[in-house]
Amino acid sequence: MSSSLPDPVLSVRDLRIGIGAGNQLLHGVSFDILPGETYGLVGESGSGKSITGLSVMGLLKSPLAITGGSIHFQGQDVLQLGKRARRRLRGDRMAMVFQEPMTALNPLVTIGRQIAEMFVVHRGLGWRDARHKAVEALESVRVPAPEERARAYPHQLSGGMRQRVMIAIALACRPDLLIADEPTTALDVTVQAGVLELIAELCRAEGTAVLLVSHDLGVIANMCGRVGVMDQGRLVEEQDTKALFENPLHPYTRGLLAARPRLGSRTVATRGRLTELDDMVASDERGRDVPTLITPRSVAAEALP
Amino acid sequence: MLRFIFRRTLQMIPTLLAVVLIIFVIFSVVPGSFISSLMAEGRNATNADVMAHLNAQFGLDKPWPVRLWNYLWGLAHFDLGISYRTREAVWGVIEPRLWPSVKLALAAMAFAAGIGIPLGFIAALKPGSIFDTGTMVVAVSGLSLPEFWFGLLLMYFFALQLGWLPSFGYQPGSFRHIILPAIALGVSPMALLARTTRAGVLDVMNADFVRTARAKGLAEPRLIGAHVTRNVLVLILTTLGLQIGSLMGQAIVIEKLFSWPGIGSLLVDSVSTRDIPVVQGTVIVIVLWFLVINMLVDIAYAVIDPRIKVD
Amino acid sequence: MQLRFNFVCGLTLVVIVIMAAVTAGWFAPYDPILDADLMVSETPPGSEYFLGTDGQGRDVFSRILYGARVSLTVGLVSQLINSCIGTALGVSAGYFGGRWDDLVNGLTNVMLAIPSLVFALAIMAVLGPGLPSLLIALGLTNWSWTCRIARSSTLSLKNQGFVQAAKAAGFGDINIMRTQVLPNILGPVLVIATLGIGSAVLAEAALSFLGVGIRPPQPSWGNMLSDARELMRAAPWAAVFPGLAIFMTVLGFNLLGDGLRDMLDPHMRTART
Amino acid sequence: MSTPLLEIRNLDVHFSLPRKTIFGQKRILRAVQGVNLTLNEGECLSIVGESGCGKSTTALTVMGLQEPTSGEILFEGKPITGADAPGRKERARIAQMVFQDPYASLNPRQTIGNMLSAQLALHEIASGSEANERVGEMLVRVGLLPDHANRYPHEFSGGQRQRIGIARALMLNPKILVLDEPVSALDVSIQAQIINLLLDLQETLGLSYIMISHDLSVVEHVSDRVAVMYFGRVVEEGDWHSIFSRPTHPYTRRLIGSVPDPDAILTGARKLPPAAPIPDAMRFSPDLSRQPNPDETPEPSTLVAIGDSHHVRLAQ
Amino acid sequence: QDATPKDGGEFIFTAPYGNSIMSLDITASPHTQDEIVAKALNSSLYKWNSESGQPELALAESVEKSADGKTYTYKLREATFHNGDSFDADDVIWSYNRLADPKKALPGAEQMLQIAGVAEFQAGTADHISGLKKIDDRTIEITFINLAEPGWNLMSNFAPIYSKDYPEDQLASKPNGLGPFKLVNYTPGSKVEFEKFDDYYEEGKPHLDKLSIMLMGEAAARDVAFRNGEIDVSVLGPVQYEAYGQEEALKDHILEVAEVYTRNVGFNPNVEAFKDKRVRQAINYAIDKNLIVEKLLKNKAYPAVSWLPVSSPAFDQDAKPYAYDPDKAKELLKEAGFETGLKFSIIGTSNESWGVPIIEAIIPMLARVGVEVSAEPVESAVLSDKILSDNFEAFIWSNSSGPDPLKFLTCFHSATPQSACNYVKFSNADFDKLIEEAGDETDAQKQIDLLKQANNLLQEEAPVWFFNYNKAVMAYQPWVQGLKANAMELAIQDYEDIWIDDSAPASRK
Ligand SMILES: Nc1ncnc2c1ncn2[C@@H]1O[C@H](COP(=O)(O)OP(=O)(O)OP(=O)(O)O)[C@@H](O)[C@H]1O
Ligand SMILES: Nc1ncnc2c1ncn2[C@@H]1O[C@H](COP(=O)(O)OP(=O)(O)OP(=O)(O)O)[C@@H](O)[C@H]1O
Ligand SMILES: [Mg+2]
Ligand SMILES: [Mg+2]
Repeated sequence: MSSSLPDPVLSVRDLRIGIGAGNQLLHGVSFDILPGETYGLVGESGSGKSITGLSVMGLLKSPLAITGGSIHFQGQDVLQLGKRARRRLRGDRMAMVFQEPMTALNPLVTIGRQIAEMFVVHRGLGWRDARHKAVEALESVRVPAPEERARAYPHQLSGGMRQRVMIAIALACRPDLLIADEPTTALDVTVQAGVLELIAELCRAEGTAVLLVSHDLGVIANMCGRVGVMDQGRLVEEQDTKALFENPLHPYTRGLLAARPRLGSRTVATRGRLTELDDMVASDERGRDVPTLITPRSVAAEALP
Repeated sequence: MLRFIFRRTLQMIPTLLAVVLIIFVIFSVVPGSFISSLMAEGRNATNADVMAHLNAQFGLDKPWPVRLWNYLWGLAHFDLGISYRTREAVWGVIEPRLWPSVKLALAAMAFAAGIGIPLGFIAALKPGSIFDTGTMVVAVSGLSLPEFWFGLLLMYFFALQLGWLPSFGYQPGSFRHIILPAIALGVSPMALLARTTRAGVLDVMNADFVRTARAKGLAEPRLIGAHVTRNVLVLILTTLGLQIGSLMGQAIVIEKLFSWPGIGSLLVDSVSTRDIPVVQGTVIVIVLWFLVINMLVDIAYAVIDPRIKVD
Repeated sequence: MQLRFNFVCGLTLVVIVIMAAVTAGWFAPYDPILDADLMVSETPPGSEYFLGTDGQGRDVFSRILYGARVSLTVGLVSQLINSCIGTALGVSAGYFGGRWDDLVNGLTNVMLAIPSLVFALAIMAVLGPGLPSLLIALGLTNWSWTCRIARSSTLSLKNQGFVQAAKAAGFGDINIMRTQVLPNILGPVLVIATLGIGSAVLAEAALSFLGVGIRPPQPSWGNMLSDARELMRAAPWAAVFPGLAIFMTVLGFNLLGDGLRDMLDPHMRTART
Repeated sequence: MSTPLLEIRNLDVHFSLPRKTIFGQKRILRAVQGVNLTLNEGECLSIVGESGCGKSTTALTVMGLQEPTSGEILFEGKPITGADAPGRKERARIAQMVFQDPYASLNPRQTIGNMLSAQLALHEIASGSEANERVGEMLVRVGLLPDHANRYPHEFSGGQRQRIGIARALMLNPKILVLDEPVSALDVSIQAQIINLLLDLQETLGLSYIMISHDLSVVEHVSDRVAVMYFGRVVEEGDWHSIFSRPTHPYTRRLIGSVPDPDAILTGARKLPPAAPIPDAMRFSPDLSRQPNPDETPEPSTLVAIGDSHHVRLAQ
Repeated sequence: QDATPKDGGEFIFTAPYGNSIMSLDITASPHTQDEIVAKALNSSLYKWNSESGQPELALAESVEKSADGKTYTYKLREATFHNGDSFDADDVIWSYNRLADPKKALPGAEQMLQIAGVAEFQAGTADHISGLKKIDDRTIEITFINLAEPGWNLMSNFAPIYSKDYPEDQLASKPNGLGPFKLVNYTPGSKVEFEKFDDYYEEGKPHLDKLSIMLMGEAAARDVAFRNGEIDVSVLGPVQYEAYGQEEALKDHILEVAEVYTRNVGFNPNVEAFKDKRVRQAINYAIDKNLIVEKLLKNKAYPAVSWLPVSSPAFDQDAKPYAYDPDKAKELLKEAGFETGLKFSIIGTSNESWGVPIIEAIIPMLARVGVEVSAEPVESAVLSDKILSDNFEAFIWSNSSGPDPLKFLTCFHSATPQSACNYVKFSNADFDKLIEEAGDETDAQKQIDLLKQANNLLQEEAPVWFFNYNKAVMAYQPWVQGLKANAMELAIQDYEDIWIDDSAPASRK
């Protein structure tokens, strides 16, 4: 490992989210994302993945509120920023793609305009120029016939296409951080593969860091260098992807890996039971941190002589 | 487009037929007749023999199936019949009232939309707050004041106390004359619109694409202007259409109060004098207006909402 | 579920009005009909007559209390009839679709298009004046909104798994409508009903204005208002107080409706702690 | 060969689409076109395919919840569609369905117990305390507690709801269980529970399943036979092993190839098994690279056997 | 004030009754609202002189009566119709033939019945009215069937003279008459605008350049408009009557007149109790009508003594009304056997002066003598329908009762059918005899005496509760001159005599 480990794009420390004081949903989550890195966040439904992503963007809706911790984006404590400054970051420096491509786009506005809006708002372009840029953006997410498509309304596109449009919007201003919250869960497997590939490719090209939220271990394995596993509001484990799959440390992670039927694992002779999570993880173990949390910093520190 | 209008126009026929039938049935059991209404003033100016002749002249001595058939037959030839009261063609009685009525309905709606929609927006942006409730109280007070009283209060205040506006009357080109009746007529749709808008905005603000717009870094005014408003409009449009559509027939009390030459007052007058052909004709006109407005609303949907699906 | 401010306000107002109606007999200092003394007509509010007297020399306060009975009965019962008709037609139309749906839809359009006041007027003329006719007249003419809502809710419900499952389990259509669809559209229907109560109270006033409402001298807020319309200057209290009563009631039911809407709105419901 | 439990013959289901614009022409969507499928006793038949290819429509037609446009469905050799179809009640004993979305498939205003015992009462199987007893048994069978009968749906988690859905489907002892994406809305951890439950039930009750899914790893795990649907038609069909070991139709291959499988990714490149050879002078159809168009009639093609109980759709 | 009329200016009048105008062709409609308009457009052979209380010649310069008193020879005036046609004897004949034509069924037909030959014409046995004879263009001879003064009928606004050459189907939309004003614009339901007709037959009239009639049925709206100076005349309701009378600025410009309407509650003798005169009298005693008139009508009415109104020539100044005497009422009821248990309902419209509010006021009064009354509000069309079809227990109504006393007392003759005007089916031999004698009496004073007796007998018999005679009240702007206290109907004014003086605001000059 190199000693000149770059400064993280995003550094979340001890993030706590709750409804009021009494009801904590996130109990101190910490992680870093390095420039150009794709960081995965997996976990069961309701474990707090989405609200983590939303809080980075500053899109938490009342009654949810950040109750503690800090979020540093490119060294800047975004929680201390004013509303306006925060808004300027959004869409420009950090962007987000949501799960549901069906409803995430305004049904009454052409997609061209929805993309162009990014350039108008963040780059101060006129609508005309912005439109040209929007067509380029569409082209870059491999939408065929972008000129024509720009005039289409969301309902005229398939789910995969719409998700591409979402990605075009998110990446329009070449952000430094892309938060993708289950970007492909609503899509077909065949379509999903294409979309994921696209995200990976574009971000690699621009050096964009990605926070990929998913509960699909396959997707995570496909995309990410490092993975954090969330369970019941805590980050219970963090490892390099490969290491995680080979040597899951936390019982919950182990359970998760075991519960999934794997393609090609069935033989003609056997059809065994799948491992259920409850068999693997005692309920009092759920949501607890493992004693040693492996972070890139500590990896870096270990690597030093 | 033309084909759509054609289809919708054809679809109006059964509705109109139902309306004619309903009115016919109701008024064949309603007590009191055109004849008795002529004698209602107690002036003894009418004579029973003459009235019997009248009955015959209007075919009222025939059995009801014949009358209904005659009416429908006339209707098929775009003939609304002869008014019992004026003995003119019904269309001639209705026609001069049409434009003032349309004007009043549109003006009332303009007022209702102009006040109600912003009010609804304001209330929805901070739902549940005292401010929201306050706005709704204002809106609802419009809804709970009998329009007669509201009209009178307006007259007293704006015409008599302030002397700003004429208190009554209709002048074809005059904007000033339409203001007070339009407000009086518009309060209740205004309240309704405020409420619909509030609900609509609340719905839209919860939509996923609004979150997307926020993630795009849009400032609140742009967010509302570019993304919320249009979508809310789709929701509001139905209410708006229904209101404009039914306003024409609802302006009864207001038209009377402000001496406005509209369809509504013609309708009650015809009901109270049992001038059935005019009642029929007026109701047909009102229903047609309603249907046409609804058709226009559907077209507007198609313009605003590219997803439009009818049927 | 968190109680909303408007819901609480609405509920309070409605409860006050209902209490007034129920306890009118105990609290009203005068008989609303027979304690009419023309000698004291148009007396301003004071110690003798708490809210003054009307043109006939009757105690406005007592009449408002008794009037609450009529106005509430009109509001509640006619709206109940409306809700029943509207729900029955709307649910069946949405559920069965096809011809029946077309028919109900057409009828709904007709009812929306024909001015309901004229309809009510005609029905009143047929049935003669009085409370029962009023209830029928208002009950038969305002169901179209309920019907529309019930229909569209049913349309969205009928393809949901649980309705399909009930069909698959062999349940009859009537049974499904009753046990699966109806309980799930009760919310919106209820909200419309609370709003409709307010408009029924007003419709009664409008009919009184046209002289075919409740049978006078029985007091209702509507006929109190229309009786007092010439007294706007001479005895404003005779109009202002019944007007205020209508306002409070309509406001109450509207706020209640709004509050119910908010509380039934799933997005708002996440606000619970 | 004995008569199969269920036979779908030449099933066509068409929908009339809303006009493209309000001024436009009426359009017809051929959701299901000429589907032939058989289900044998005790077997699990899976239907896979991309979203909108007609899987659910086929399932609903089997359930009698959707009228077929043409074609027929036979149960134990007797038609259950068309003119002399059995009544709703009778049909309920033949097949039951578990719906895709566990949240929408339970009436939020009815307790679980009421829902289940109403079915028993309707079919005059049991009533009163006997019914309650049976409901309790059924709940236990699907891994819940008898006490749960008094709860409303919102008091259950997604996995529990899906169990309730299964309990409801089993209540009337149907011969066939139609499972429309039974696990796709569920978490990985809960998926395992449900799949295990289904396998157990198949063993203990001898049920036959028609399962719809697009998750191929699940399909592989539970099915006996697999039918791949594409754009309203069956394009490949065969026993599970042939399909997964020799996926032949390009669409099937693409489907299997796109499943993100951690092991495959981590252990290196994915090896898609080779396709079976297809007869000369035949080719695949339709063109997979473009959006299917509901307005046009596809070119004629037939299912051709390419192995033991392995068919693939080919055109001349 | 200078009493010589000044020409020019605009006058804004109001038509104060609820309904819209029905038709600009007055012959098609029997409504007061339409007469208000017709009065500007049309002239009849006679017109009503409200000062003398008698009909006088209008379109005729002079008349000669034949020896038998049945044939009148009229010398017609020079006059021009609005469309420029000149007026001659043929127009009269054509107009009267048209009115009497049974196929047309015009309400004005009633005014023609007195002309000889109308009966045959209506029966279809004659193709024209034999009693109408043209002598020359300017002279016409009319024969009547009886001795009654023809002016009463021929002055009617419902019997105007139309031009024979004018297309009949245009009368409603483009009226053409001999009246002082020409139609400029008609906005149905809102207003009618006229301009001066320069060729009006009366020299130097009309004075006004423009006349507008606003249709304003709501008293409260008229009140605002009048105070705001938007209208020149407002017919007042009771409340405004009281208020205007107390306001310095308004009280000097109020015109009141005793109109010829009698408001009453009619008892249907089908109700057993009402067959007993004592019950009917008891009700008259039990109600304090003075109090009602004072409190509810704000004195905008004259408590009724009997049927004929105060302005009637046969009104008996010495007659006393029923006193308010509940004890007497109780006594009478007891005698009649209705000490308790008398119960009936009164149908009425929502009219404030003779409708449901009055019933509301008498309910507690009658309750005090043990009579239970309920109110049954109905629309006016239903009211007349129910009365004419004998479907009521009691009604409250306002009926014409003048100016011709004989005509209106004849209503109570037992031979008059209920559907004509004997609504309470009054039948009394003594009364019939008095009326018959009065009809045959040629001496005016003796006739009046007989009618007085009949009128007093009617009060004694009390077929109705005599409530009040209408007092019509009109407030006018100070610049309006020439309004007349028309007892027939205050809202029907001779527009040609009205003028605007110098104090008028600029907008009216
Ligand atoms: N608006 C809200 N009000 C109250 N609780 C909320 C709200 N939004 C989320 N939560 C709670 O916060 C927790 C974390 O939610 P989050 O959406 O982050 O889960 P997730 O890991 O993204 O799950 P999924 O995979 O289902 O998207 C959950 O327990 C959820 O119930
Ligand atoms: N009632 C209906 N009316 C019109 N079109 C319908 C109807 N039901 C289904 N469709 C259409 O028929 C086609 C097949 O639908 P179906 O639900 O069977 O697909 P599916 O394979 O189950 O898809 P998914 O995986 O998304 O559930 C789709 O294009 C769908 O839009
Ligand atoms: Mg999430
Ligand atoms: Mg499906």
